[in-house]
Amino acid sequence: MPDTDVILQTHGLTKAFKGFTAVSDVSLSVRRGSIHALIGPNGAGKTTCFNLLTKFHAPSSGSIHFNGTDITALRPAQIARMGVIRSFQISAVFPQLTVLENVRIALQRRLGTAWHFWRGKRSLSRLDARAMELLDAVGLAGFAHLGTAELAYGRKRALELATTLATDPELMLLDEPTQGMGHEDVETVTALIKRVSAGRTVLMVEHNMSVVSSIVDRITVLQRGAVLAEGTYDEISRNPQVREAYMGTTDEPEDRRAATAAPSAEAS
Amino acid sequence: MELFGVPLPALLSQLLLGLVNGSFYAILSLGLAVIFGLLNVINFAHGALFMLGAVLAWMGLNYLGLSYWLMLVLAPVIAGALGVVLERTMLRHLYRFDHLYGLLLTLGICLLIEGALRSVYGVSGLPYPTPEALSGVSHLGFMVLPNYRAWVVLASLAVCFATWFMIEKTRLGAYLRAGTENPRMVEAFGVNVPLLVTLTYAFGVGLAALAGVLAAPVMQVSPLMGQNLIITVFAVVVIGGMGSILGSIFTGLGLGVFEGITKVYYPEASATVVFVAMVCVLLVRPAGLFGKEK
Amino acid sequence: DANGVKIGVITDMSGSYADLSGKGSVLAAQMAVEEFGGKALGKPVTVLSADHQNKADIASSLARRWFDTDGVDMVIDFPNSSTALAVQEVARQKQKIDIVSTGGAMALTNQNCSPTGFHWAWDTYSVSYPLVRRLIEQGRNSWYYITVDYAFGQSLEADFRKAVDAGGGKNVGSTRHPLNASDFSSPVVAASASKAKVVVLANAGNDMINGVKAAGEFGLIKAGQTVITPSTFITDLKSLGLNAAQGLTYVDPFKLDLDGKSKDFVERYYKRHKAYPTHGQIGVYSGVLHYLKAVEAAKTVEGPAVAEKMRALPVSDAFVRNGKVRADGRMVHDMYLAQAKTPAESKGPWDLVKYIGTIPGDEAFRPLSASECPLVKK
Amino acid sequence: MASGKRATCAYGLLLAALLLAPWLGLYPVLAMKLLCFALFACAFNLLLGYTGLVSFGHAAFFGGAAYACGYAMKFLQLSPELGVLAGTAFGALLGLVFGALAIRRQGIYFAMITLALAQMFYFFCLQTPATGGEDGLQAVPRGDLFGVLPLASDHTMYYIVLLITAAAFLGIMRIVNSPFGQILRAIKENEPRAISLGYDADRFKLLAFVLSSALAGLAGALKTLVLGFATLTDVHWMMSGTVILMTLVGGMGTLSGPLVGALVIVALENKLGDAGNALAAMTGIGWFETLGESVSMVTGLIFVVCVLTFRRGIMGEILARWQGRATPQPAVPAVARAQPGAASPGQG
Amino acid sequence: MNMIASPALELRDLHAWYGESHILHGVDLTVNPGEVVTLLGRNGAGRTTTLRAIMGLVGARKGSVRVHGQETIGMKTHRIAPLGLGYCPEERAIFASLSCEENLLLPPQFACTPGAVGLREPMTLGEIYEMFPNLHERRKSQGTRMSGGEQQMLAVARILRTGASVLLLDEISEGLAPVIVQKLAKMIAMLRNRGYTIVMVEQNFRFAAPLADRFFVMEHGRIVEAFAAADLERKMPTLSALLGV
Ligand SMILES: Nc1ncnc2c1ncn2[C@@H]1O[C@H](COP(=O)(O)OP(=O)(O)OP(=O)(O)O)[C@@H](O)[C@H]1O
Ligand SMILES: Nc1ncnc2c1ncn2[C@@H]1O[C@H](COP(=O)(O)OP(=O)(O)OP(=O)(O)O)[C@@H](O)[C@H]1O
Ligand SMILES: [Mg+2]
Ligand SMILES: [Mg+2]
Repeated sequence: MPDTDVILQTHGLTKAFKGFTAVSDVSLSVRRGSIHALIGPNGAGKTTCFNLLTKFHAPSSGSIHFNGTDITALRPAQIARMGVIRSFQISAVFPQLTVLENVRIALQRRLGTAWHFWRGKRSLSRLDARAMELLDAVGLAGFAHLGTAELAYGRKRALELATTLATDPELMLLDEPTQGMGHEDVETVTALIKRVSAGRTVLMVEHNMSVVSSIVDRITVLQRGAVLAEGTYDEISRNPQVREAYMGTTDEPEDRRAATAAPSAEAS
Repeated sequence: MELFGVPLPALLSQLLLGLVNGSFYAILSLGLAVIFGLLNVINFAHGALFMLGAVLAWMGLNYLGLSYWLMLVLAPVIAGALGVVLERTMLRHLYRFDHLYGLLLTLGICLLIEGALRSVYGVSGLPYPTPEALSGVSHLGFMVLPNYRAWVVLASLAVCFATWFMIEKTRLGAYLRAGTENPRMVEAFGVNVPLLVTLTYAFGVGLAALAGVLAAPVMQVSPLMGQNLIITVFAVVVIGGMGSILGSIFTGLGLGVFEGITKVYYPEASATVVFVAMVCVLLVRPAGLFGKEK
Repeated sequence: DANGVKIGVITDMSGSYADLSGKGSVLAAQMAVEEFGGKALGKPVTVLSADHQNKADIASSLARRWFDTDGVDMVIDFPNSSTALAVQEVARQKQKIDIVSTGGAMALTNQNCSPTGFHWAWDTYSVSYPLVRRLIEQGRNSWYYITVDYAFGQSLEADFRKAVDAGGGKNVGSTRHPLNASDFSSPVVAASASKAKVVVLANAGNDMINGVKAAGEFGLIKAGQTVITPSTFITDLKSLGLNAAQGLTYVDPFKLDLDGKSKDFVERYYKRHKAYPTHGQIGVYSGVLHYLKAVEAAKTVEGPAVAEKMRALPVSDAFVRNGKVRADGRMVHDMYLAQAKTPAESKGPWDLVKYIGTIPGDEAFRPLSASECPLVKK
Repeated sequence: MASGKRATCAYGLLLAALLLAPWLGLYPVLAMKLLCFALFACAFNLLLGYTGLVSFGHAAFFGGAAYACGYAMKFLQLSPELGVLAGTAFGALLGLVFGALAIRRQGIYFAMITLALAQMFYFFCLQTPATGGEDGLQAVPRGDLFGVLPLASDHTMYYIVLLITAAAFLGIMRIVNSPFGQILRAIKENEPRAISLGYDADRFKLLAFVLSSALAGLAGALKTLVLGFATLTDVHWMMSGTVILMTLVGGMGTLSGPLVGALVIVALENKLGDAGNALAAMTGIGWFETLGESVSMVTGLIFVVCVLTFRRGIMGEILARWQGRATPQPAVPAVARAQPGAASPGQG
Repeated sequence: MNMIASPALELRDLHAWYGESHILHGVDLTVNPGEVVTLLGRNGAGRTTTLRAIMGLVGARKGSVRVHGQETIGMKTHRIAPLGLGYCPEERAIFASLSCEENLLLPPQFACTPGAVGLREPMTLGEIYEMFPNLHERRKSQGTRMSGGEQQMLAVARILRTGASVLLLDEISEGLAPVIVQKLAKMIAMLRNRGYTIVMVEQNFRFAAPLADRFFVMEHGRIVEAFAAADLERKMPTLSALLGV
């Protein structure tokens, strides 16, 4: 396949923490415009992978290419400015700011005045319209002026998504976007992800197999830090190794539901 | 024989003297490291407690006629008891908050202890004689070394090693290390972690007081004696890597020697050399020489 | 003034100089007032006191407020040179009298001299030059310095070096150490290795004390080296203990047993303070007494007029006999070559010093001809 | 601050009071000193309250600038405005150096590194001849502002200082509410998230640090101009401790807290003796007379009491009452004790 | 063991809070000695919190928790375990700075005083290594350098050494390869045969189903369903409604 189709490519990505290898020799390639999922048992190294891709951790070895350029040496914020924006496994918002301000923080970057310490706050109000649009898209328009700390967990995740969208990322990295949500919310967010993925690429970690099976184009399975398998949902769910390591060895018709219930989403 | 323009004996003798200083650094930074490790508190009062140890030794001798050797045991115990009180009544209430508050509280305690002793004993200091048994000098060929200073090095090495052994090699030490990582879980195993925390603080404080007694015969016993030492010791702790036991011991001794070398070649810088070393280390290893990254 | 003459003692009550000035200075001022009869110009004399915490800003704002709103006419003591210089500036602006007793900075009567500012007990010149001359005469002609590494120590060492050069002696080396160093073994070992006949501890306070202790520990004096501690107060000897201090040589501005008057003062002072007066403290006494005499003579408390009388009148009291105040504000008086006694020689807890010579005032202080004070070059 | 009207009102009243102060018998030099320290505390609080960084080395900027200003005016014969500018620039420069070294570490590590750096600077000031060592840099002339307006009069000086501090205070308010300030708040609340949105947190913090040190420098330079000297006290670590105390007492992270804190602490340093004497006279207990000699003990006591009982500080408490906020929201403690295991940065 | 004197564990109207948030709203639960029970429920139902509340690891708790008849609600955390409780937390809590063996030796053994109910002869290191040969192999390696499965075994083995008779196991099968899960299942069965009382929290119904004597289902901080293993078949529809199993 032509190189331009690959938006993100890693070669031999490895991360060792004091001798413990959390990610080992992962070579990943994410196609432009696709929704790509990273799955695997707890502690498989999914979040660590995200941390490496966004340079929150420095890789022990290996390289990362984004749009053909080597970004292995860049700082996290630089990577973000190139259009790779991540969300966090545990909801990451700015709790003491209002909902609107949360989104505005993300929008502010394009204004180019982030360093202007002499300018008034009012100069930011022209971002409000766009911020409201985004909030509307995730169904939070009614909460715009509420303190973020007061939001319910599911709404915080929605807000996080809106904030991520506000930066207009080319590649979105979502770490368990539906974790901690009720059934209805899961469906809404799944639909939302599907909707916003138009024109972008999404790489997501997800334990919820119904979400994975419904929107994901391609799946990479990690186990003990290494790639175990890669393919479409159907390929993956038939792969005996994956079934042994992750989805379980139960009978065919049950496996989806079992997988849905099995792994706890609770992080450490 | 000369080395870079300095006669070798002079260099050797300064190195040896540096080691004596390093011993004090090592005990003090060890105490700080132990306290920081388990309580996450930077004990700003450490210098004041060091001074308290020395003053206690003086009080013991002058009011009760207690010998140096007795005070070497008693002073740390008394200071440790004070540590228990401080931890139980004050520090304990701050663990929930930012670590900064521990630093500020102990700074306040430091000012209180120093102020109180100053109003009683003034500042010009109290004389404390070298204990009889250690008063002579040894001729080492390249220098005369007062026996007392040799004793300081030996005693502090012994104390440091014993502490290291206790923390790295014993059951109690395992509780301590586990408690640093996850105190609640250790408690769930049935270990009385709050008590452990109290005792750890008391132990760290006791170490400071012990250093104080060791220092009494060589430094003037005065309420201000800890004030300037402590910030240097902070730098030692930062260089060693905060909370690292072995790091604080080696860095303490090493920096003492390093300072000794500086005194030979460029004495003007001897006050700042520790801080310069700190900056250099931080540039290369932000977590300190023996520290763990985040 | 309606409320009579007010004298303010600005001193260090809680810091490093508290023992050699502090409350003892306040007492000395009160004793001077009592001796003067408690009244000047027919009105009562009051003594105020305050702690400057060794901070120049506190000392100067205190002095300012005292001058401006509390009607204080004169301020005295200042053990710390930065506070002394800061207050001298304020006093100059307000045309009030300031007398520095415990502090020793040369600048006070040199480039920073003031028409209403006086320097009473000692200064760094007076404890170095005369001493060098005496010792070189005795054949102690090679000198080594252990110097605290800031202005005070540096200028002290420089003074000594010049004096040694002038007297035909030899400077064989020096070691610098930081302020409030806890360890003096290295400089002392270096000094011992230098085999110099005289080792000067060009430092003060706790540094000096720790230096002396180390010198004793490493056997300098036993090996025949003369250890000089220029800035020695009697409280330093007390806290060192004679075991460590014995044989120290220095210049003392005050001879405790000069005559009956001095002895009597010391005795009365001891009864009230439980300690002998340092030369800084008795300097406060002497300064206050002289000031009051000048006020009486001038028949006013106006600073310039009083200052003129202070310069005109001779100084004579329990502290000094034949003192005189020079144009630059320096009070010139005899100084004494002193040595710490051995424990065997000492007959009481405060019997610490023996005097081994007298340095006439004119020889003790820097000649006016060398002064940079603008008041002199008229 | 939500209750904007009331706050504006309060600040207006404060300004009016300050404008009239010299005519109401407030001693101008003391008032000026107070303003300088208030500015210093505000500068410190800009860093602490809005980035959560605790610098234990701010004395270096304050004192360094005080020396720089004094040196420029006394030895280079610069005019006051240039002297103050030189001081401010020096503070900023020193801040850049310190910040670049320290900003990579956080919390208590940051505090200790800044402390050690400041101590290094202290020894430098002690040893270099330019500062006059223990004597300090004395008799710095006030000079003529812009070469025309003589500042010798305390009243003229007072209004100039008031003008500058008020402007600086407004500046701080502006910084806090600027687009930059918004990013700072975001970084303080959730640094990994801010980074993931493309903001180089370290650089933002560094700029905040430099701004804070420049303002601390401004305060130090003004102090030299007002009092006419700069001494080692200004660079001693206790000065850093004092400014922390001011902020702590006043209320961290509140705009007005440092003003109140500075007032309390300066008054304490200057008036404790009087207060002690008054108490002694009132109660007849002679012990109170010695209070004036125990400033450092009283300071220590305030530290202990503040930390143990009212961590929000005076203004923090008042504001909390006003706004009826139920949940305490201390400025610094972003988190309680770090949960073990949850420390991986990706999950902040 | 201790005859029917009193239940091994008895919760009455247990409430628990994390800071401001009220998580448990009156949990009632009785576990008899020698029984294996399983707490089921969706994510966030409060099962972990129930176990933590038993150990006194929550912010605040109210109600009654009796261990072998002894009320513990007012006790400090470190006094609870010696009554014979062993808690294996969800996150395993293996200590990074300790080696495998040090981890194993970490929890103090409770003095098996004659009168003490609820305690049993602690397992020796030898017995444990016999049961988990993997641990013996890796006994010198750093705690966190072991694989997830090994860590999980270590976490369970660790509490067996103390002499506790009531084991609280939180999601021990979580994130483990099925092979290891099967091993753990065997281990639980064996412990049951040895007379241990076990409270398991499980998402993995398939793992828990064959092991437990009784099941409890939690929702929103309450027990909403309780039934014995015999009723399992009959209850399946309810369960799938409650859990989506
Ligand atoms: N900062 C760190 N230091 C040491 N080990 C770490 C660190 N961060 C993660 N690990 C370890 O790396 C492994 C992989 O963790 P990671 O968070 O990537 O798992 P995950 O696949 O995201 O799991 P989950 O599904 O539970 O979120 C785990 O064993 C974890 O303990
Ligand atoms: N430390 C905490 N502080 C505040 N809330 C918490 C804390 N721990 C858990 N909670 C909340 O308590 C509720 C119950 O959590 P608990 O961990 O008991 O659930 P669980 O049934 O064990 O689910 P899981 O499958 O996620 O393990 C959840 O809503 C969770 O968000
Ligand atoms: Mg994860
Ligand atoms: Mg759980």
